[in-house]
Amino acid sequence: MSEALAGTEAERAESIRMIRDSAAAVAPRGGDTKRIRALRFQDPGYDPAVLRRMGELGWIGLRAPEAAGGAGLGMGELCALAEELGAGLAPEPLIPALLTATVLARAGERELLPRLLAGEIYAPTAWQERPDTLEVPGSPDAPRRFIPQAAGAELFLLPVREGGRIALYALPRAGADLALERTQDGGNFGTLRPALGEARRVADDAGALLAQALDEAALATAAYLLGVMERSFGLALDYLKTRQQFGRVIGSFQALQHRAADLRIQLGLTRASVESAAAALDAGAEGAARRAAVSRAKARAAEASLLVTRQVIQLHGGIGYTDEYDAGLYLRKAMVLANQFGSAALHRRRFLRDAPEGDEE
Amino acid sequence: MSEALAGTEAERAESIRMIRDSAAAVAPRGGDTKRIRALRFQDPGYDPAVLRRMGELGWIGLRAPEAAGGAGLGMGELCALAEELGAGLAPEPLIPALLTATVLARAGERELLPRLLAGEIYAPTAWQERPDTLEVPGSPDAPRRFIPQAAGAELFLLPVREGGRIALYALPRAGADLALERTQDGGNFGTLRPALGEARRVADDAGALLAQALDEAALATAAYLLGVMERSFGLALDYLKTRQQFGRVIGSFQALQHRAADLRIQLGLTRASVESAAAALDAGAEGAARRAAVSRAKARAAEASLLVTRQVIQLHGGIGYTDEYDAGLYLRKAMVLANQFGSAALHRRRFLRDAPEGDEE
Amino acid sequence: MTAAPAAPAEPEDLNALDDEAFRLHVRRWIEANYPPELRHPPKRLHWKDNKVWYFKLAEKGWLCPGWPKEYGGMGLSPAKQIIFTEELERWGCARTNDHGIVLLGPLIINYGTEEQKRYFLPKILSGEHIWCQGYSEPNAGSDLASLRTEAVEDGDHYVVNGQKIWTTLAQDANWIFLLVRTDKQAKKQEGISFLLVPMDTPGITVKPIINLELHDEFCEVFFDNVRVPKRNLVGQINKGWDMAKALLGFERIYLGSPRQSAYALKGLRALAEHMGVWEEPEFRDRYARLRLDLEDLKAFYGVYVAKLRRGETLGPDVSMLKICQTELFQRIADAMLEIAGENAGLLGPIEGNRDLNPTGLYIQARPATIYGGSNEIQRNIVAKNVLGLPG
Amino acid sequence: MTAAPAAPAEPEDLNALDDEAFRLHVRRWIEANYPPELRHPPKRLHWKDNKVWYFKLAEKGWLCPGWPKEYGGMGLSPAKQIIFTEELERWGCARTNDHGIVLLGPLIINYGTEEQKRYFLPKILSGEHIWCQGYSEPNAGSDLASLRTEAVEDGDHYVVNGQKIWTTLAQDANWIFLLVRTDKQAKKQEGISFLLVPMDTPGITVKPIINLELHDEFCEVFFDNVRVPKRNLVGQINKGWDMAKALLGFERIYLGSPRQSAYALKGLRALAEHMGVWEEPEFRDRYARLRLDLEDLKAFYGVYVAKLRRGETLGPDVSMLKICQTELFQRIADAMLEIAGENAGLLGPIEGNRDLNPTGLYIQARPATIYGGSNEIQRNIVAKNVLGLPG
Repeated sequence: MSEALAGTEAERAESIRMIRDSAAAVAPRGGDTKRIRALRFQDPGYDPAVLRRMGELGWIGLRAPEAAGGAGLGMGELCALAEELGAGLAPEPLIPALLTATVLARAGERELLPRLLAGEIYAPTAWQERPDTLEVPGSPDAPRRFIPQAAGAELFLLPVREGGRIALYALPRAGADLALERTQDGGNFGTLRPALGEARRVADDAGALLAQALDEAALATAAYLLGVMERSFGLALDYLKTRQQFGRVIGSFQALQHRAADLRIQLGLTRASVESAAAALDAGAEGAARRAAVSRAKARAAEASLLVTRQVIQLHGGIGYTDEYDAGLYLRKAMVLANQFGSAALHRRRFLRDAPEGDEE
Repeated sequence: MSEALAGTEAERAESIRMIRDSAAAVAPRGGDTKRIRALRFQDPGYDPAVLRRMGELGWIGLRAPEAAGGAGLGMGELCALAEELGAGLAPEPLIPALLTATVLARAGERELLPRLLAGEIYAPTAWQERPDTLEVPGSPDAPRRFIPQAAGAELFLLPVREGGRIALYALPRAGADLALERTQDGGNFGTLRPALGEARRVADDAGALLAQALDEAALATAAYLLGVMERSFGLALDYLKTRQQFGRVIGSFQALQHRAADLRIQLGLTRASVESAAAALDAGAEGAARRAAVSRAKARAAEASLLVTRQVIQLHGGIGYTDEYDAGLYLRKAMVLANQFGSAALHRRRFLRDAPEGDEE
Repeated sequence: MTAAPAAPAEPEDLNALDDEAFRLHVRRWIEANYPPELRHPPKRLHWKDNKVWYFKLAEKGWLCPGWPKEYGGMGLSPAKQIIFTEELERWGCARTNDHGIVLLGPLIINYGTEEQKRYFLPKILSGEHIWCQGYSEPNAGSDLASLRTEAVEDGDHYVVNGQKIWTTLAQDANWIFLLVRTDKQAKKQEGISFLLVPMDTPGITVKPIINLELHDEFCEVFFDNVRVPKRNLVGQINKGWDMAKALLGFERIYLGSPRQSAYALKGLRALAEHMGVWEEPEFRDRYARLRLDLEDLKAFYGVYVAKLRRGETLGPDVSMLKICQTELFQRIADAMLEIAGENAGLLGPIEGNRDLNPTGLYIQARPATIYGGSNEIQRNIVAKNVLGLPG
Repeated sequence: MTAAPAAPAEPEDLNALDDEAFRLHVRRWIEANYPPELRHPPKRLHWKDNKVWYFKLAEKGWLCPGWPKEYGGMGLSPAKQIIFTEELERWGCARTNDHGIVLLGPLIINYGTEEQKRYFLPKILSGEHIWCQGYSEPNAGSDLASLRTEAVEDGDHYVVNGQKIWTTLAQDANWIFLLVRTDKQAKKQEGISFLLVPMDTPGITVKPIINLELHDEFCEVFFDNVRVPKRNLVGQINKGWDMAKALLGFERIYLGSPRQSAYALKGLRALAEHMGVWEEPEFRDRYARLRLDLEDLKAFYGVYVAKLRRGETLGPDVSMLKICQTELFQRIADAMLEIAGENAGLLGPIEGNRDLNPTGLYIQARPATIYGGSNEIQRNIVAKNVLGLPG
């Protein structure tokens, strides 16, 4: 997983272009907010048929090795896909589904995997015991929190520390002690009180695999946020070009122009950050360098996406504050994802710890 | 010193107005940069005759009790005076001279005091052993640093810890081990290696008085910076109203208008902060509340003065970067004073430690 | 300031009390009478929920602090009005449906006919008339020159056609006061008049707008050949905007009141403690900056309060307060979101605890820089009317 | 990247080396040949101080990386030119008096006559002609439309009158290339021509400007009836600005090079260690933000380098790099000043240590957002030419 992907620069670029094209078919860029709105604030918060379609397209297995039935593609492809889904605000929990599938595939599990890859079963990994962390204590009985779109889960993957290792258990939703809370974007978080008696062990030693996959999920989330920012900004740009005030198009006011320029710069920095981090991982970066690349991108995307989505409200004025207008959908999505898989503060700290210092970094 | 000043609100306002008027005669607001320039980068860095004139006007003894030959005025008056001097960029070390005079007057010293109050002798207090501190360790032999305009000193007041107390010694300049460094504003800092053999003890237990006077100096410095900011901003405002580009007065460009508005807000906040702190001290605030008020004002003035003076350079474009133009004089003065008597970071920390929390603060 | 001692008798003249005594007197009554379950409502309350408080105030005679006594108001000085408001804010009292009290009442008192005064003022005091304000339009938010809703003379009526938007709590109101265009030839803010219209007049449609708080605080109001008797015109024809503007001045200082930011900062502290970052030095530095900003905002606000106390009128520089206050409020809310971890995605408060509601506050803070004249407009005002920069 | 191994023979074609090999090759030579006492000069050097380096580059044949080989240049690809520049910056090499190399040479190569090429190019390569650039004027900084220095025909000469400003190192130069107005009727950037003028022509006066670094890097140059032979016109008359602009494009990426900020960040770290705040969490969070900004700037810069490498031309969006780089540089310098305590007031470095020079850097950082097109102008460009906003 930390080995460099094969292929020339041009071949990689073509592969990434293809994944973007296929994404557009399922989640058109900002084009289907009617679907998004129809799914909000009711269970499961997304369309299971669309998640299955994502499975059919090979997206859930995008990072799983080909030998395990996955596509064996790189972070470049995953980030491109996540960005497109973000631009389309797709509420389907692709990143959590992919996290579970990737870990199981790399751990050699083959029994559940086919149905997970196909999107037939949504099985989020219930790893998180407190907010704003990337660590997996694996306590046998601590509640697992912030499980994305848990209302649609059929199964939970449960990491449990056994001796020095993290084992993985599969726990069926049925009968599980699960509490749901609504999220700003209309989806939900689950809190699961584990009951290992009902669970089945599916992997013995997956701690390192899980840590690695969590980092990949963090980077994919950064890419998703990049898509969110871009469409949100696009909305504002359209508005600036059409809305009239004081007899002029408001986009001709220099103060708004400069603010728009600053937001555009944040988009440029975020894209450069995410894409260079993905390229570093695909080039085989390991250990501290890998973590630093991910943290850099996630820290940027978290801050920039909140900044851009809220500035977009401001650039719209009153209408931006109505629920009917789409600007709020992007704001809410950024609120849900900015701190998922680590807040900007967490990633800044981790970056400073892990990033190499000096002239040649 | 921590007792409330007498007088109604209107009487205080009138007293403050009078001190402003008398200041204008000695240091006209931004009106005499020729004098300022002539004194730069040569010793002693200011005009001793002007310091004597300040003494004659009662400014050095402004905070000294009337019984000691001082004026016994409040921090409101001192801040108004310091603000005017800042607006006029006066290089004379009034605040350090006043610091020494105030401490000695309050400590009951009467021998040196008359000449200090008259401005005949400049005797800065050499209290500082490391950068960015308000603490007075009083080590007998540690070098005393950052002594303002030390090139003009005839005498140094030296705090020395003896047992649990801070005693004060007067050390003649002649023969003292003094090194001078030029400062950005054309003045100088001295580093003094104390030699107590040459010194004479002038007070026994002045630790608390000194701490209190250092706080007053910090607040006066904030007021001086307020004056610096105001004149600097005034320069930019004039420029914005006259300079043409692209066939328009540049002050009509909205991005510059909004930036000017933001700087004006910083001026408003700084003035409110300094004046309310002075009023709190004059109303008898003590201990933690007194320190918090001072720290609030100094933190604001330090940050805002650096921000304003550098933004003023930017608003001018190329000409702002020439030494011939006055904008640089304000920038350099802010550089010298922003961190004197504590940086913004130091004062933020102290504020958080000392300020009361809660609804009624 | 200490806790209030036992209640003395109601003083004859509240204006005669010194400020501290007045403050304590008001505080005591509010604490004793305000419905506890309505403290710090996360959203603007509808009439059905806040009328109990409206009637309590009315019964006490404290509904209209700014109105002269002869019209049933408290006749308070501006300084005392500010204290009164500060005390309401301090206790987290809900705003009532107060457009009749704050805006229409003073307008009628200043510009209305005797008949209008006699008819309308008592009905505001009794709660019989609940007013809403029809100023903003879809293409005239911060730009009144573009006002398009028009009133055309037809005998002893005006016929009104057009649309208003951002009409606060229009669904609760039974009357609306309107700015309408009565002269299409006039330029800029000229040719605008001030009309009073019962909401049950045929041709009026109210459509609530769901905002980002998922709340229907604002409405669109449509006018389709709505006939309004000419006697419902207030003041001179074509001078409506001048009157309306004259009354906005005093309102502006409220938009700069530090109380909203102070409340938010308490929330930030509570959240930081909950999240376990309260003792972290990175957080403390950020918190210190926000607290210092708040304290300086209080001092800055104090400058304007002192002006009012001295009987001075407030100039355009009061716009600076609004900018400071609203942007500080947002920065505090932003900080809350950033330290909240995954809770930043919750629709409701953390663990159902209303004091731990980062997302509610984050969303609530958004419009602060938009309403009451956007901060872009406020900065234009500072640049042009305070700094004298050209057009 | 690792240290350079033992030096191989000079390769025939530097363009044929892969990027890494090229970089190491250049680095090795620079490290072996650059005068150590000139590393990271705090101010722009004058000719008397930097000519030793100019001649070393000339002797090696590396003076003009971008010129075609046939004219004595290195003929490097854009990608390799960037690496070459990065290596110079990495080692802290002083900029030479390079206006002839960077700006005039390419202009003559593209637009000059054969005679001009034969006469001027060799004299740049030999160091005989040291050029300065006369574009800016007191009332035409970022606004070339207002250019007023005029050239009037008089037989086979032009007669030049007017004034240039911000002319870098004019006191060191013996030639100046000028933009002059040759058609007063023409609008905007039309009617401007490009002239080459020996500095010793009668009527030219050079007046150095002392800047805030107390350094005379820039000059004013006055022209009083200066007679210039017509053969010194480059390109078509009245088309001077088009030519000059065409050459600015490639320069713009250098203004966005992260090296300046990287160097400043090292200085911040050294200062933080000296001041004892390096381990303080408040400082570390701030430092982490600046480092992340730097790393993302590097990635952003990499996007544009990759474009050049693919042979694409850079659009107006490269303005974003300049904004990012210069403002990051300033934020780092600001942070240095803020943690420096009273040292923030020193005229020189702390304890004479050139690596601890917060005030030098703070002042040096000021013009970064002004020169090369102020950041206000850059934001206008982004708004209009990248985002397509009107007006």
